[in-house]
Amino acid sequence: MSQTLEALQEDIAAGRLKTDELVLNMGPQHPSTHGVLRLELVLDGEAVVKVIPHLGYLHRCFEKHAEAMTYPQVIPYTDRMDYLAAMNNNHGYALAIERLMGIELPERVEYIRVIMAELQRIASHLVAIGTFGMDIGAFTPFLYCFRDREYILDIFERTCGARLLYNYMWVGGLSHDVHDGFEKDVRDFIKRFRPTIKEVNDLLNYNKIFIERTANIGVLPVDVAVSYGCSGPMLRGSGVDFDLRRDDPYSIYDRFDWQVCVGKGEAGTVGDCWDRHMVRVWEMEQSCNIIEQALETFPPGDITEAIPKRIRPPKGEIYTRVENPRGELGYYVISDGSANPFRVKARGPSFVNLSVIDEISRGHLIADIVAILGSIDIVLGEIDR
Amino acid sequence: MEMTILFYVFAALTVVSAFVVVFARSLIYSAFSLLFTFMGVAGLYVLLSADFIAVAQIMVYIGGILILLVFGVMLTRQATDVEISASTLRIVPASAIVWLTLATLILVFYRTQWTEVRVLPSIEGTTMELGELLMTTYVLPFEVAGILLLVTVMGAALIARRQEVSTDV
Amino acid sequence: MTTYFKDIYDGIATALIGMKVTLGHLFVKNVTIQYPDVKHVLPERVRNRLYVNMDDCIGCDQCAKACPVNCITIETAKALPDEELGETSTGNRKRLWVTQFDIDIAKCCYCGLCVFPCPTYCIFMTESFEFSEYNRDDLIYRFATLTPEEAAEKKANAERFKEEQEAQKKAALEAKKKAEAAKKAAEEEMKEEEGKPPDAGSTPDAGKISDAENKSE
Amino acid sequence: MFEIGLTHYLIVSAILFCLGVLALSTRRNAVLMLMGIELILNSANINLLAFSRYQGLNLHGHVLALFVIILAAAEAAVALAIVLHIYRTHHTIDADRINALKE
Amino acid sequence: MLTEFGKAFIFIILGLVFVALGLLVAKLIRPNNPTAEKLLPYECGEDPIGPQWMKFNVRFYVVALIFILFDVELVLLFPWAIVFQKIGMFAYVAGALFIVILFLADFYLWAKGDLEWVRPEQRIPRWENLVDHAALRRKTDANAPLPSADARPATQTD
Amino acid sequence: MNTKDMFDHLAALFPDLELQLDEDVPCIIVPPDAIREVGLQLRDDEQLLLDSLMCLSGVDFADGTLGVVYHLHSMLHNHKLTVKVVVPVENPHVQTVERVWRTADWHEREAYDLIGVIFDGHRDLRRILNPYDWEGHPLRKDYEVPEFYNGMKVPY
Amino acid sequence: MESLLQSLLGDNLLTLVLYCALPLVFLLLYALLAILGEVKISAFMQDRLGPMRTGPWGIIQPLADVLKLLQKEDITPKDADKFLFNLAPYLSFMAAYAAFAVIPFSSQYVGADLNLGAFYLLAIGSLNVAAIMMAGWASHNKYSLYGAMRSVAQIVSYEVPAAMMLVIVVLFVGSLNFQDIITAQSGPFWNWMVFGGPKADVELASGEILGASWINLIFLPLFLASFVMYYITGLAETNRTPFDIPEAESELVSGYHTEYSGMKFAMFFMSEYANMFLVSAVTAILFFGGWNSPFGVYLGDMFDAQWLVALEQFGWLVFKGLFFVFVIIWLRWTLPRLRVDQLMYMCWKVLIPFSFGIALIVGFLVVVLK
Amino acid sequence: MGLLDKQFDDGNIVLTSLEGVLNWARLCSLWQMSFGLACCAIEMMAASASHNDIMRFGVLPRPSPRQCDVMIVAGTVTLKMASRVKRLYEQMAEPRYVVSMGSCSNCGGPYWEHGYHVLKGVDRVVPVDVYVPGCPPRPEALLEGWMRLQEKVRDFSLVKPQNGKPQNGRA
Ligand code: SF4
Ligand code: SF4
Ligand code: SF4
Repeated sequence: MSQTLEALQEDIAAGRLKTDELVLNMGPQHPSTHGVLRLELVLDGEAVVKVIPHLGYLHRCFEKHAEAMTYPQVIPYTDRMDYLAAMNNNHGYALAIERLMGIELPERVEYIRVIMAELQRIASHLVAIGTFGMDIGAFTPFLYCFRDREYILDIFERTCGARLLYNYMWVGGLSHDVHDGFEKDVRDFIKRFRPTIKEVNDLLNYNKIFIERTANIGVLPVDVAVSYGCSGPMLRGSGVDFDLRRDDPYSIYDRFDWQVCVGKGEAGTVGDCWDRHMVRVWEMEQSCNIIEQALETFPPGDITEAIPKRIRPPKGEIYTRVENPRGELGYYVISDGSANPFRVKARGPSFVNLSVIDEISRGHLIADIVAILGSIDIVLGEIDR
Repeated sequence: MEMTILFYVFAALTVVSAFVVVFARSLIYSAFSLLFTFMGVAGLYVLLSADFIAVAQIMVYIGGILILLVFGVMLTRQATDVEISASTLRIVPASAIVWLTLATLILVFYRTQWTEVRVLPSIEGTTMELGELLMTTYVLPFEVAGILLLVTVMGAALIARRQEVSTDV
Repeated sequence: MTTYFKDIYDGIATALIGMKVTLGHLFVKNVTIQYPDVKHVLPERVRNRLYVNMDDCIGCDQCAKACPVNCITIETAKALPDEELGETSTGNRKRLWVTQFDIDIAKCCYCGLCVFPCPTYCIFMTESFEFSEYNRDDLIYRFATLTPEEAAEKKANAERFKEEQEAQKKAALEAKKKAEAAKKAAEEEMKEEEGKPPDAGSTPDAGKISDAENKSE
Repeated sequence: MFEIGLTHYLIVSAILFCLGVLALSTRRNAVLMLMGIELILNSANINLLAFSRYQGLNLHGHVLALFVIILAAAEAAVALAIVLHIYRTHHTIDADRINALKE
Repeated sequence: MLTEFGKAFIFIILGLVFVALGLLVAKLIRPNNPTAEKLLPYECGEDPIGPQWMKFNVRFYVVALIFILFDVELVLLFPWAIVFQKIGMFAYVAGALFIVILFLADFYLWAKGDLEWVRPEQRIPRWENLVDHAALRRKTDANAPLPSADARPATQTD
Repeated sequence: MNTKDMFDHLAALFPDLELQLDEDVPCIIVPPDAIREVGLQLRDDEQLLLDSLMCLSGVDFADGTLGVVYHLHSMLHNHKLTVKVVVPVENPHVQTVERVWRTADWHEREAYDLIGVIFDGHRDLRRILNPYDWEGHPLRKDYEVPEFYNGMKVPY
Repeated sequence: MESLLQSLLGDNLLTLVLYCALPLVFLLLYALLAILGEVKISAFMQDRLGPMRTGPWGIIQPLADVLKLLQKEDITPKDADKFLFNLAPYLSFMAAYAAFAVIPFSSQYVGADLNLGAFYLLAIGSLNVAAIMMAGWASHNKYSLYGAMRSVAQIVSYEVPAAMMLVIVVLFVGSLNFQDIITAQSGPFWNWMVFGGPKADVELASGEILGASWINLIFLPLFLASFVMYYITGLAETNRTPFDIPEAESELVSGYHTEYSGMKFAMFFMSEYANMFLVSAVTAILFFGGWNSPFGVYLGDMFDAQWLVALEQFGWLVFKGLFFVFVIIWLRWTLPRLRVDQLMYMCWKVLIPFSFGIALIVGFLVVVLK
Repeated sequence: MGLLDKQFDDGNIVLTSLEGVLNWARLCSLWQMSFGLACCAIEMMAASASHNDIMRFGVLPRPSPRQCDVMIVAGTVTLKMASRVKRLYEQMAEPRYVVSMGSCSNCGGPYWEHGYHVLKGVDRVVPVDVYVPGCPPRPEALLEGWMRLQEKVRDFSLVKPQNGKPQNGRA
């Protein structure tokens, strides 16, 4: 919960705030705010009394752009929302429009989408894990994570030509079929990648210092998480067994056998930073499982057959959500029957997850704020849109 | 010869920085110039062949007391007392008395015929002998000092703790 | 008490495990690609700087319409009936002079949306990504092959032709009222093909014309 | 003046002592007063060591000086703890103001 | 010649001279172009809020306070350490006593919590509503019966 | 439960309120000054238990009305509901649900920032994405981009 | 060494200054090497290459860095306390360099052969504390001040266990002089402190080694533990990972030197690296026999060339020192960092009690066994 | 007034070789301010990660602008952020350089038309030395831009320019 200045003054008047408290700025240029977030920390000594997030330093007017574009043209902009998980963003948007238009997708498209989405999830989690380690002061795991992420990007690049922002999943299909040797590339990657998980576990996740820094920090109880609408690893870290891929199934996730990872409080309390972090680590393995299963039954086919010539959804509205690496990404699309969407609202998981930071960081030290922020794993592009 | 020069260097360092300590406008300047006073005094100790005491001086005064003083200055700093309020009223009589004392002292020192018994400490340095003295003649004070410090730790911690309880909650 | 010692033990043990990992990497071959000397092999689908093969461009403006960022500016002038522009390699007949074809590569978001609708496959993404500039204006790529004078001329021609036709039309209108409806429809069709009417206000920047050629090595 | 003798040290220590006293008597900031005390203790130590060097006090002077240092540290610790205490309760460490507050 | 301390003194002077030289050379080369904005304190690009002065964390102070006493004790331990072999058991006992006293001091501080960093009570936020958390956690077990209504926590509205 | 059932349930609970059911979308339309009451009921009712507000969006319907759309979900029952509030553009006051679902706090700030819906009772209704001194509500259909902001030219 | 210089230049002040400036030369070279080492080692540990384009394999990168820093503008922020802001780097480097006075680089070279070398080292370290405080205060920046306070509290706290480790070694050797401490460990490497201290001179063939060494076997774990602890305190005193919270990028931007730029920053940088070597060298001196060759013999002895012996000894010390510097770097790129309260916990509740315990035991054993 | 503040009317051998050495040192040790704004920042990170390793060029990321030489503006500069970018630039010690990475900071990129809250090019607030195109530029593209910047630094001259072009590295 953020507070206005008046509220602060109110607090002072009520004696809750001692006048000699200090306001420290973290960001917008700060190594650990993961971009251009600004946190105003009200400190008492080293302890945090209040965290006041200031957003909008990366407000790029996505929703305005969406209204000015035709339906396919919006897709590159969805890429740029959560730029660490561009595939998943595409996926959600394409899904929304497809549902609005009632398009049935070919099998192969669904398979490719799932594989790509899961690869992207791994890539995104790798960044999250690496930067979290960096926040705690370990630089090396970050580079190991980035190294492996690079292999995923190579696969993406071979398939669709771009490294970061793909514009790959189109309404009704994909921009390209996968490249030759895709299956082998992915298998190779997974083979190469599994040991890295162990390595990062050794180097970082089970390191005593790391555990000390993250266990019992920023505990997010279930009720708060639900009320704040937290989702993804944030919610699962608190022990809630909820994953949209299973509980609100889309695409073909219901065909695969995998597990929803939840925080168990192994190192401290359920819902602390360590749990959130580890949920990501475990999810990477689950993603590998999904990908492997998908590759087993990878069907042939044409990926462009369902792409409509003209994309003009009928008048109507829809809210679809998909499980992004960061949580529930929802698109609320209103169509007025024209070629441009009437309104697109994106409900970004980071936006919602970040709103809880004030609740869970009070009473912690500055160093813990860094840990908490890192464990929320925000992407500013999606928060500010 | 070198001794003479060094003596004047250290003496000057000591006296000048001590002046700054007393007359500096800002408290933090006083505190930091105390650093140089202590260093000068340590230098004088060395010239007096008290090597152990000199090093102890640096360690305790600079490493400990000075830091504590600086922390104290920071802790109690308020927007208003960057400039220290010195009651001007008192300066005149006080300094008059002090300067008078100083003059008297210096006069006395000059007048006194000191019989200089120069006992140069051994080349080995003083630490060994000091240790022996501590372990023999002064063993009781040595232990008492230990107890004293224990009590001080307890006392200081107690005072510091108590006020925390009284104001923080 | 046991936790106290266990914590100390864990601290030391896990630190040693970590040290083992990093020490091991000291002897692992590094993955660095030494960029200017060694280059990453780019896959064929790679999406970097756009290139337009002007020989094939029919000036249909499809690419500019598809572009979400509007960074393609195309201006065309209708060719005179007696001018033969030739055919594209895909066999489409060219009917328009492309007087201006600018891509502001600085604005482009490399989405590739412009590539798909092109009927002659003449706009495509190349492998070249190394084109940093000291000056932002150098990032505007002008693909039109005509010199400014030529372009002006073509435009004037088209203008004149249009006027003539208009005049003809008027005359015809007066003369033949019968076929009015049919003729008008035909006329309309013509206009539509013409695309945007040429904007006389903007003339292409002189001296930049051949840049695009020079740059795409 | 070239041969440095006892007198020189004594004079330095006298000046230091007087400056300490001056700090004590004119400045009313508790921390600064503490600094004054440190100056005085230092001057005393100079004397002790000077005497042990020139007056045959020998290493006993050193031991004494050592204890003085110890005492100074203990004194500083306690005094600053008290200063802290006063500051937290009175929000000032000006001796005059504290007196005024007491009344 | 100077004593060994004299040499140490030369080291000190040399250290100063080196810095002075370095800065001098830099001064000869470097540009100097202060502007108002450049001279503002750095605060992540924001306008500095409030006083640059912060409330000082008392814990640092207490640490210094405790340290100074340990420091002094260490000063006393050094002479002891070099002579005790000469004197033997008696000296050992004297010194050991001293160390034990130190031990006690440390232990006292430990027991009394003076060494704990001030960590204000970590407030675990609560936002009660009717969600049954236990059920949420057990959700995978589809057959688990929902808890009855009265088992739920009280509603908090505002 | 589908939307129809929920509507019936709510209509029975709040006979005084003019709840409407929009069969097309489908959603329940709630008067702006009752949303909080209804929201509490939606959240806490045994059968509804819509404890999670997935999304709250402000919409400019371009016909002189603004709307706020609430997408609700129940973690336990795993059902969803869409609730709408429609207000005239001249007087865009809606009750806040910030204290019903905490996540509404930022969402409402965003709707206020971009669309200009004013949420009565919100404790901290500031702009969230645009700078605090920004003028206008950019997602209104009639929004015009300012020429300058703080001395910086805005258009290209 | 001194006599050599004297014979060359005569017995005057210049000789002495030159004599004292030798470590400065070494320090400069070392700093260049260490900076390069830091980036290169970290790079290799992370599957990278590190600087490659400045000279072959980037070996003159540090030189370029230094030259670049010379050209950087020197900013003194408006609100900063100009005098103290400028003074702090002087003090910081001075403290670092003054400590080098007592480091014996060989049996024939030690800057100032103080009888209370170990004690002097501790004391001079506190000047650094004052410098950091000064820098933090004078910068008038929140991050700086926070960084400085943390740094000071950290260094000051860890001084206690560090001093206790010194006391332990001194207890055993009975002298504060570093040369004495090293000489006591002379002979092959099993005489080093970390392996339980000097063994009685037993002929290898006589089979009495075991008999004479059981004492050392008792000491071995004690000294091993003290070595580890001393090294940990050393890390803390140099603000290196995992104790780098004063400079923690992710929290405090760059700690007390946030506002420093150009050459002044370089000076802090230098003194940090100097302190790193200092800690490593002292570790080597206290526990790893200082300049003693691990084999107990010197090439120079064979040729009867004292200068060669001196050089060898210098080489061994530097080698050992650099090895420990390497370990510091290695640790830095391996471990995450502790939080400020955990740091204090570690110091006051782990290291200090342990060090007291070890001191008591070692003292007892020394009295009983020797 | 240091040497770098001065401008000489004509150079001599000493000056040019000194200048050469100084320029070399500067270009080999361009320390980067770790400062990412948006998607491009990820590619900037990728450029310093193992595969591309920008450190090969002697780049060291420093968190404080006081110790940096180059600011890489990687990402979308919004109006809210623009003043901060400007301030950070101002707070860097001279000589300082700016690399604009990606379409957004070059000219607003994909947001140039409808982005009411996007600054259309960072060159409106700070002087840019090198524009790296791309959205996002590949890490290699950033490296190439970096080399262009190095060339620019190499050409810096203490001798008064004849053609009146402004000197780089100065505001
Ligand atoms: S790649 Fe995308 S942004 Fe670039 S010109 Fe083509 S359509 Fe436009
Ligand atoms: S779509 Fe192709 S042919 Fe048409 S204008 Fe563009 S480049 Fe030319
Ligand atoms: S240029 Fe492209 S990749 Fe870079 S910040 Fe802008 S939108 Fe993102």
